[in-house]
Amino acid sequence: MTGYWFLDHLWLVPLLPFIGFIVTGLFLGSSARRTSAWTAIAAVGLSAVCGWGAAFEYFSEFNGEALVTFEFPWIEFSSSLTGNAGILADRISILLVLVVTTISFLIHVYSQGYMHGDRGYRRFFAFMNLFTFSMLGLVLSSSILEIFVFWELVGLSSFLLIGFYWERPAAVAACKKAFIVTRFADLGFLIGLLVLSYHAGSFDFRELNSPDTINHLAGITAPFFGCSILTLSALLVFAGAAGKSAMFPLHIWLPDAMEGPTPVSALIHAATMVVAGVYLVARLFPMFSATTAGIDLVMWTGAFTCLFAALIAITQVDIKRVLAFSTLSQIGYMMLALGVASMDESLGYTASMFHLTTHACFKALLFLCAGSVIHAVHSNDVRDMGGLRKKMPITHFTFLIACLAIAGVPPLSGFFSKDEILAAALHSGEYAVFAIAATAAGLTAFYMFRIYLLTFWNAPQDKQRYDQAHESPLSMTFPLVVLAVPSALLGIVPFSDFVHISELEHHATNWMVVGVSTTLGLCGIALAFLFYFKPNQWPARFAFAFSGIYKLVFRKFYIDELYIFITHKIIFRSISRPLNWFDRHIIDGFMDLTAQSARRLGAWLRKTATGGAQVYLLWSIAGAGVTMLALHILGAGIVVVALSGVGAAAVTVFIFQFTLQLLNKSEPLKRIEID
Amino acid sequence: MLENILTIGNELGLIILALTVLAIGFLRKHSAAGYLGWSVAVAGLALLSAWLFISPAIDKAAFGGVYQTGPAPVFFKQLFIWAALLITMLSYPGKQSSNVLPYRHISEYLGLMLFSVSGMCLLVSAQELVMLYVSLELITIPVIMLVAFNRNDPRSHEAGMKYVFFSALSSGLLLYGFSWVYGLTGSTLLPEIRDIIDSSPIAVTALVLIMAGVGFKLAAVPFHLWAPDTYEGAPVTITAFLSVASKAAGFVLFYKVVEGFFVDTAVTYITLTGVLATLTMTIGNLVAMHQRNMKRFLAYSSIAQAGYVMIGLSQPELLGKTAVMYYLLVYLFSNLAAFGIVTLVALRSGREDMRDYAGFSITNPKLALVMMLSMFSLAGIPPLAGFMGKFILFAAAAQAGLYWLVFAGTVNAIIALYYYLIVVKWMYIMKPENGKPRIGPITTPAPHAIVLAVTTLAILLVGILPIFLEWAKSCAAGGF
Amino acid sequence: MNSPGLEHYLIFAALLFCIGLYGIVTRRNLIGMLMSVEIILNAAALNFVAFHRFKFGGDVAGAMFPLFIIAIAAAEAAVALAIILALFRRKRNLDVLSDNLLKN
Amino acid sequence: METLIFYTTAFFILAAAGYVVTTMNIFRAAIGLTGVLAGIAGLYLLMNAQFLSAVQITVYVGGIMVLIVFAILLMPEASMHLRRENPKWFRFIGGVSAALVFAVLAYSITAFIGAQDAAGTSLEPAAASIREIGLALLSPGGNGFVLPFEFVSVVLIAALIGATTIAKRTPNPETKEEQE
Repeated sequence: MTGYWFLDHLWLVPLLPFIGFIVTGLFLGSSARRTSAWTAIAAVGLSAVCGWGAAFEYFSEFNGEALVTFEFPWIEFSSSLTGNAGILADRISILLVLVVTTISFLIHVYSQGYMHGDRGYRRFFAFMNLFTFSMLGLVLSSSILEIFVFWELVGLSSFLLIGFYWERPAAVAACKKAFIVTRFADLGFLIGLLVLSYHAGSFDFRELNSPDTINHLAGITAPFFGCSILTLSALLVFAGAAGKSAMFPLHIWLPDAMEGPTPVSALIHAATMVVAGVYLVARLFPMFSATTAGIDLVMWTGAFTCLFAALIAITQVDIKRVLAFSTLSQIGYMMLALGVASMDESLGYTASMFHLTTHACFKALLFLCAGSVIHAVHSNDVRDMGGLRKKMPITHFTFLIACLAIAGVPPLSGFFSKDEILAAALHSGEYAVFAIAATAAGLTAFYMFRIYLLTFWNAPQDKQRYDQAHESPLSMTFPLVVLAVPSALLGIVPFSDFVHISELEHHATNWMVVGVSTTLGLCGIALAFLFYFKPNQWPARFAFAFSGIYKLVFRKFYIDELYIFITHKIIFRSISRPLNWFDRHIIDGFMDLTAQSARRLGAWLRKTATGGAQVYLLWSIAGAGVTMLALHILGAGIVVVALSGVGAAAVTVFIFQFTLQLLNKSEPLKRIEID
Repeated sequence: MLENILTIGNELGLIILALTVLAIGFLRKHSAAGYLGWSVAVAGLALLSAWLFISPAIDKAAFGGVYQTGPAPVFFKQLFIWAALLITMLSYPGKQSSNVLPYRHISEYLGLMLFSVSGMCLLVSAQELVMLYVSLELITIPVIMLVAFNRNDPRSHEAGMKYVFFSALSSGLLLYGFSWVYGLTGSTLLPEIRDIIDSSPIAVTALVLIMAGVGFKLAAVPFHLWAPDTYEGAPVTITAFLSVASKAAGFVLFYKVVEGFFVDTAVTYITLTGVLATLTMTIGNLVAMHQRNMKRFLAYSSIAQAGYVMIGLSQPELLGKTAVMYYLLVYLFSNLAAFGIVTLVALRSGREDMRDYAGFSITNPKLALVMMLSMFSLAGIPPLAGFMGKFILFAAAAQAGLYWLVFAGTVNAIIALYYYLIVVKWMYIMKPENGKPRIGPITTPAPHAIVLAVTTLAILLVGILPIFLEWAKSCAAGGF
Repeated sequence: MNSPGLEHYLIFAALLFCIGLYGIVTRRNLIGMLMSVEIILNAAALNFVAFHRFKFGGDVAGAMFPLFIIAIAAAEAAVALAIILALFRRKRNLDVLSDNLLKN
Repeated sequence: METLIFYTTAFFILAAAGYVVTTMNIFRAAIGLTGVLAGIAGLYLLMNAQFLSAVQITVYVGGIMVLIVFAILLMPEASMHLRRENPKWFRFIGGVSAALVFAVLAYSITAFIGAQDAAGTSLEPAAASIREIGLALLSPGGNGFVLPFEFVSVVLIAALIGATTIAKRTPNPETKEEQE
């Protein structure tokens, strides 16, 4: 109990959207469209009010303390290990509450107009409230077990929302892909969580982050790989974080997730859920920073994804996919920033959280603008747009602000947060990372202005679409204008005074960083203007001259193809098919290893044994006999090696077969064309 | 003597209930006899469950120690009685005659099921090999006949045939193993055997023989092959009974004769159970992916689920036992919700194929929602009950340092997620051929509706409310 | 020749047990399979009696177990034969492998 | 003398059992099984278990065997001659599995007996009298078997009810199946 109303009632923040979900989802009929929308909006709006109230109280009175304002024992494993569920208020959780509630509220308002006339209107708002609830639960979780539950719950609501247009096969494939790829990553998280909590003797974040626990964990050697328990669990937990935040190579689900409605992309796949991985690393930052391998992995994964995704973004023609790759790249920035930070030199930590906040604003804004454009021209393809600035002035203006912000043009918000990251990278002495980040900054400016110019300038490409285009209704433009304000001005807030993990030294502004990043950004913008301001031959000529590289980049470095090659050609032919055959024949019939050819064997098996009770009996008796013999002659050790080898092989084979199925069902690659 | 008889009141009650229901069956000429028998069974089971609740769960022996009750036995008895109660309600004799369920002989059907449940209750309390054997047969023999009960379906007899030979072979192996246990220890009392038995070669042989016998009951690989055929051919409610109650009884048997006897041969024991768990869940999951008959699909799914539970068996500490018991509780509700839907659909439309479920969410949105929840719970999606169950199982294995087993379990959970989503896909996404769903709107009779409501509530709440885990844990602490 | 001891009976029972196992997987006739099951059960019963006779004479359980085995074998045989009879009415033969409806 | 009886009976039983699992005539197999069961009753006598021996003869040979023979006679056209046998490879694998199990069992038994001899445990030849068996069967104490004894009766009732329900001839199964 803190004695402050909003902090004491912080549990209201997640609870309100949950009530909204229950009401809209269960109690309102599908005909109550208007009521359901306003219920949902009111629930999130009230939650935002509570969030802001709590933030005001927290930052004015408790700056720095980690408060648990509500807690109850949930699972008692043993007398020494109890899983509590609670509400944790500290700097970053309050920050994230602000970001999530505010942006979620604006996007709810926007959706009220955007989803107008959609069949699943009520369902949409119910799911959006469910998501908001889960996300708020995630950021406010006080224990790692609780965060895992909400972690899966945001995955589930993301699954439901990506597959919102379930009539479309692509949407179905995408939602399954997203769900299952992230679940794969969560496997690491779950094991990491078990290892961590068992050895630390607690699930509570305050315990896990305490120096004593960290030292204790660092002192235990893991049973395999020879590293410490601390490193092992950090790596495993990071696998989960990388999956949710779509870090390379687990990024494959995010671009496909754009099949969901645009407000969903804005809320879940740009502003909130995808940064959960960053949040998790930040949440366990003391733990991560204590292990070199863990923090380096965070840094290099972030840096690589940052550059890799920016390169791909250049070539995409679907406006939402460009934004998706841009999101990947920006989250890479945040990871990178965490990776270069340490407990002594925590500028990167602050920078990461700062970038998370500004990015949430301008990326949500970009998506909402894109949604507004898509709403107007009924196409995702930038080649169908062009010249829209006169038709859609508000959208155009807000999109421009967001583009300038993400490109890092001073004095907009993105400039400050990105500079802080670059400065942190430079200070930490990781010059290669600095170079990558700076390059990516230039690329960002280029591809953002590329789609900006192609959409709003250039010549109208499709006369018919151009003619029917019009500005969106007030419910959609209002959130755009509101979001444009923080996108432009957030940089002025003295962010590091609010969010930091250890006392920051105040560096003098590093003019070198400012110069480099601004120059690169402006160069990128200039190049984009050169190519795309008016229809011209430059891009085609450029693409022609570098066609090999261009194609390579366009096809996303052939990653999908590589997966297909490995899975389809190698795995399927030589491993999966026999496995399938095994399922169909051996389990049911009986195998004869001495048969001359597979064909004869198949025909022969059909004749002799199909569904026969005796074959089953024989199989069982032989199994028992072999087990007995093996236990006696070889001893238990060898049996475990042999049998678990068989099991592991089966599991591995299955994973590949399964990946293959996923890829076969996901959308085929887009046309290779030059815009 | 009177005290002895009062102690076994639970089993006696079940037997008297079974005989009453059978006696009502003699009034077959009256049209209401079926309803009467059914109502008596439901009321009786509910009373027995309530009685178990109010009677204090304390260690109590009868008949000179061959019969023992206590917290853990009461937990399992409650589990069996709940399963029987829910399945009896699912077997509600509706107005129309159906060829899916044997309603013409509802009294025999319910009577046999109650006999089987009494055997399960006896098994939990048995502390002696002869009694264990007798109770095992009391479980199995009625179930064999229930599997073969549906005279209108030729598959039913074939399923019964497969089941009878497998159970005969399994009890043969088990008995032969028992004879060696007796030869090693000179006693048939379980506590004495536990103290005496060592890890000589013949004990290892006996371990494998007994494990084979128990493996049949659990449908553990490689003794699982009967399960899919039997599950598919049996009347659908009996499939539910087999996959929930009979399987739980298998775990009790495991604790009594495998864990109880051989846990000291530690390496062999952990190795065997761990490997068996891995193989069982992997093979169950891999084959389940290819199934399109709902009953067969649920059969392989329940093989895989048993594999998960066996993870808990390889951790002989308290947490392992808690995890097993808690998971069985979770599994009871999750699986019965799925079977409730499948029963209802099979009963009303005669459809068992997964492909027939295309468009199910349009014609029956509520039933589809329940089915989806149960699939998600079986797949282990938080915060549904199934997730918490799996989490505790994995935590138990991690505590024992069996990280490879945790890994195998989590990988399998993802595989499972994939095929449970296939069902959801058919219900929610696939368009029916000709645009007309094969399964029309289904009116749910009150007993079915109650079962579905109860199981759905349990799926939603068992994982979240700490009380259920507490209960499982306090019961597990008592031991068998 | 020394007089038959425990080991003779045990080995003999093991042989009988394995003959039963062999029978249950090779007899295609359902009744034949049932007979093999009876052989297996008898092997187990014999083991009990042998242990009782040669090792634990004071403990009556060894002599008791076979009684229960016999009683339950009777029940099992009755059930199995009922199912076999019902199956026979449909298939008109007793071949375990013919006309399987349940497979894959 | 005892040795001679043992070996003769054992050989006879094994031969009869082998005949049961290999003969092509199911009726002869039933006779073989009767021989096996009777032979085992003889072994029980040899081990001083007279009561068990009597039960074996009355219940097994007099009850179960009669049931089996009845069943065979009820289904004459399909059961007298087994036209089809399992293919050779199948029988071979069955034989190998059984032999494997026997090998392991024999090894274990040898080890068991060896350990016994090494420990010097004296084997006390003894057997329970009919009186002891009867008392134990109805005694409710720790060494008694009254509980399983009573529950066996439940098993028998269940088997009885179930078997009659299943084996009962349906009014007209053929037409019923066609109606489906």
